[in-house]
Amino acid sequence: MVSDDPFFNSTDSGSGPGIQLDGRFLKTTTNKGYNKRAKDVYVLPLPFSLNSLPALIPHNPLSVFMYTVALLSKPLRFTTQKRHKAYIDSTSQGTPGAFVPDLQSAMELWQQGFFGKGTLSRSEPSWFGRTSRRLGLDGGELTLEEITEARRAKRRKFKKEREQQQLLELKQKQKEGVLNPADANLLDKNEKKQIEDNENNAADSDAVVTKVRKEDTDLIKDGVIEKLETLHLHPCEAVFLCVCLGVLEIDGIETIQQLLQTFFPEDSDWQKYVVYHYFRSLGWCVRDGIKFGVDWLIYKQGPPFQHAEFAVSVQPSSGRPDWWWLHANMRVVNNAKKAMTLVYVTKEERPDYTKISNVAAFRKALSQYTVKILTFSRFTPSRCRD
Amino acid sequence: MESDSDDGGQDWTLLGANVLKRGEKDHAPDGTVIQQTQLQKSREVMYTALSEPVVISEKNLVEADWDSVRNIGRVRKQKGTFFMTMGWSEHENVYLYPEEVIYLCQRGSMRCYLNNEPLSVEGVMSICLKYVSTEWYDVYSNFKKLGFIVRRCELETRKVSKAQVSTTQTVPSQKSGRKNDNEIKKIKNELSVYYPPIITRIAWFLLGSRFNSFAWRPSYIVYSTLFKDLTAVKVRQNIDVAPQKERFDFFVYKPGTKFKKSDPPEADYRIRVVSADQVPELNKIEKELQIAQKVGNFYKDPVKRMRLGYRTFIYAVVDNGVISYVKVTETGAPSVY
Amino acid sequence: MFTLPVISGTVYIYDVEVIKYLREKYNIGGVLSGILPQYPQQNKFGGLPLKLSPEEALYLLETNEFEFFDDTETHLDEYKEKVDEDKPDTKNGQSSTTSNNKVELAVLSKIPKRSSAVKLKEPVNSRYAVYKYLVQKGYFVLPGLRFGCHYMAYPGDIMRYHSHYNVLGLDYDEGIDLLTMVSGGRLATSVKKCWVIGAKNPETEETEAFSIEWSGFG
Amino acid sequence: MDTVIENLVHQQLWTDCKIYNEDANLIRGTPPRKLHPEDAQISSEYVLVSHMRDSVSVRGYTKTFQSVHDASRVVHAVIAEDSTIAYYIVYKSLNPPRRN
Repeated sequence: MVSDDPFFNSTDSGSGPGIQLDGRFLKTTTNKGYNKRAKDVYVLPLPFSLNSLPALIPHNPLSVFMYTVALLSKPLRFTTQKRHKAYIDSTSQGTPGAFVPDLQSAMELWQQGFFGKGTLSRSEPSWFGRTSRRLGLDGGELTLEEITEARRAKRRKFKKEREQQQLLELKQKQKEGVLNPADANLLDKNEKKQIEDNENNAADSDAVVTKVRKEDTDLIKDGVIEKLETLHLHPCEAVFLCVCLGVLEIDGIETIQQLLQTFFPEDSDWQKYVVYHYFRSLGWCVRDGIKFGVDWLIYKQGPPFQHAEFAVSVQPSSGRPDWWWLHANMRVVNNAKKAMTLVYVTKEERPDYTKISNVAAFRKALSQYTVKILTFSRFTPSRCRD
Repeated sequence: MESDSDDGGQDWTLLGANVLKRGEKDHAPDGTVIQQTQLQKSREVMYTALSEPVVISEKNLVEADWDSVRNIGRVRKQKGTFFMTMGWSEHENVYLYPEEVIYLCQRGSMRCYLNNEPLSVEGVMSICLKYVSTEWYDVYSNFKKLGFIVRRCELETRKVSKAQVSTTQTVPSQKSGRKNDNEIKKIKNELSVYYPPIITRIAWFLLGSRFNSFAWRPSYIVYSTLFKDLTAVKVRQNIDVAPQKERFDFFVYKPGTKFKKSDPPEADYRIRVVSADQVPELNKIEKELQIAQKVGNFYKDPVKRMRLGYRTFIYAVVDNGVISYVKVTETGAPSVY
Repeated sequence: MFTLPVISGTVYIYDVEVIKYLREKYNIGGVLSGILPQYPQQNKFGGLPLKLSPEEALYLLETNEFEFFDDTETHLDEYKEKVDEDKPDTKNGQSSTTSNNKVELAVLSKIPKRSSAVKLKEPVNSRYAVYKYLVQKGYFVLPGLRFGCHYMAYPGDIMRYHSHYNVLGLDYDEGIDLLTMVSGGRLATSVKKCWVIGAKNPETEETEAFSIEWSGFG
Repeated sequence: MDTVIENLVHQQLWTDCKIYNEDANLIRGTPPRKLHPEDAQISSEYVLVSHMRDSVSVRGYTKTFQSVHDASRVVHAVIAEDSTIAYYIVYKSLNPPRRN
């Protein structure tokens, strides 16, 4: 079931260490290796650096002295944080949020707390490397998308082989004269399909990766691929980075009020942010849940480390979802070993943005909101008898 | 595939064999004789099984009278093991709720009389289902068929408060009471509304407009401090209303439970029967949570702790005779740092 | 013409011949809600009576082949009459059954009196149109709550075939949240079914349906 | 729609993608492989674009299919707030699920 689910290749589960890869690819990223690498790359939980202390060696008095001095003086010294730059795309039809064009900034925001999403990738911005490799311009490590594609190709191959096997069996039956009408029908269909498949072989999946299209040549200018991809920040991510961490500047946005009006026009947008902020402030990693039909996915650390543990749907305090919807979601989410979680925001209206003139006011407004967290899971009496 | 194991379409040719074994189903009808024969065979087994008359020896038969004033059944003479877990005693009589009457009659274990005339199963249902809803009966009999002990909560109301107190004590943490207290405090912290320390609040007041982020300190040495400064939204605390007017519909006990009607143990599951149209509103759910089962949650791992939650109960959602059980758990997110 | 008993708006059928007829002629399976006395300790195989959903009952009503009567009234009347006949026995408290060693319990009541004005539970309007659409196309239809939909549609008898569709019955203009489409489509595809939304077009009175599956990319 | 075209071309590797009907939010383009295993060959497809905030209705789909009168299916692209695009295939009336 698990390996058969087409969605198990999605961002969330596919990128985790638990992915079931086929031998060849597995070697480059075994579970342990992947985790180790992940630990090296994704050191910071937020794009916010700490004041580090010198090493403490207890039996060396000098070290102890230096440590103490540092400990006492550091908190008083200012650490300036790197400020990333983003813009709002006013031309695209209503894609909310902000875009970070600078590749370095994009990588840092992704690696330090998993903010944003490559506009042409499933998560981490990897389009440039992927495309370069596809067009034979560069090498490097395989990306998530490529691994997934390889697995899908393998499954297609497996299916084709199985079809062939079925065909052989049917032919055998035909020889023995025990073919029933349905089988005969199937045999006919299969044979036709085989012929078609052979004809279409040129266009088949495995071939597609190496084919260069007109669309591709348009991209190459002076032998270099145009950098098409940017990092897209969800409105909630943008506000969190801007207001709470102060590490993001958005072109054309001067005040918090303006920011909130742009990004959270509806009560429901604000409610989503309340929940986002709740989990982020407790150190959890929060990412968009669209792949699972929910608002947020909650990770303990982040996508490279483990699967999301909770799939969160944000509900207004008067929310009454219907049971059908809830059951569909429970199944989707439980199949991926996540808990279906409804987070009720206990006050519905968004605050009056015109009164939020500074960070303190923003915090005050935010602390007026509380949440109630309920998980829903299917219970099967016959499996809970002892 | 998980999907078909409980979707209601059983292949009746498996009846009596190994019920757990799953039938091989086909993708779609293809007009072949083989499929037709197979289908006809399955159907015949079903029709035959349904047509078999319910026969029981007179010796084991329980008899009861329908009390059409109180709309309950009065047992004539207690027989067999049913009454260890069913019904209740009152003035030396044993009484049964309508769902219990239907269940025993459908099962072929009891005959019910109305004005001294024996009722057929159809007669029993036609009378009893006036006093309990079909959903109510479906849930009751579903658990009974699986061997669970099912009690209406109103029977056990007096015992509830006592049982609830004991939950916190039966938690398998015997190391030390002190640690236990700490853990409870920790959980309470997760639930309580966050009030930043006074110095922080003064700093925000003075510097709030000058520092353009929640990270107001000049620098941080550890992330936990930063996360603490980011905190603004908290879990709403439960308003613990004392009077327990609310009660669940059924208490359910696992099949092996040593059960005594006069002193029922803590139920394994608390069940509320609801119809399939909409999930109850939050304030209704919160009321249920107040009388829900408390969970002794002492996991260190934040994920495990959040998964297990603090209290839990079960909604039995009934959609035209198909029951879906949904476990609701209240929880809060512990800090990861 | 068949006459079917109704208790509190729900149709319960005790006659195996009727069950057979409904299944084989109308593709209506109902739900076996009772206990199979031969195997009382399981819930995979149900026993009599067979319970019909409001959709199924209304569909049968529309065929003009079925009539419905109030089962409770019938029974109460029947026993009232009996009591009137032999009053002295009332307080005796002893059964008047013959003391055979074995007794049959599931004796059906005598031919019931028809009471014409019996109220059936009504199905949700928008859903019923879609239910009818499926049944008329020859599908077996089961309630789909556990699978997150209104109906599950089987291409043939549910005891032999897997279901093909998870169906939602909507109003023609009823908006479905796209997140709902994501989970519905995703769920159906992962168990090799199609997610279907259907509604009756109020202008043409025709029911329209669309099947949705995950694309396999993206 | 530009977002979806860009995504189809550069992430999903479709070809010849262009706007087919601006008012109906429809794009036309050719995928790199067959969309359904039982297709005879790769053919050009219609892509309906919506945002996560929109909703679908049976009337809406009926309208969409009226704009692509010759087709029995449409690819539905849904743009999420985080700019993920999810693609679904919508068929007119009942379309049996894939066997494998």
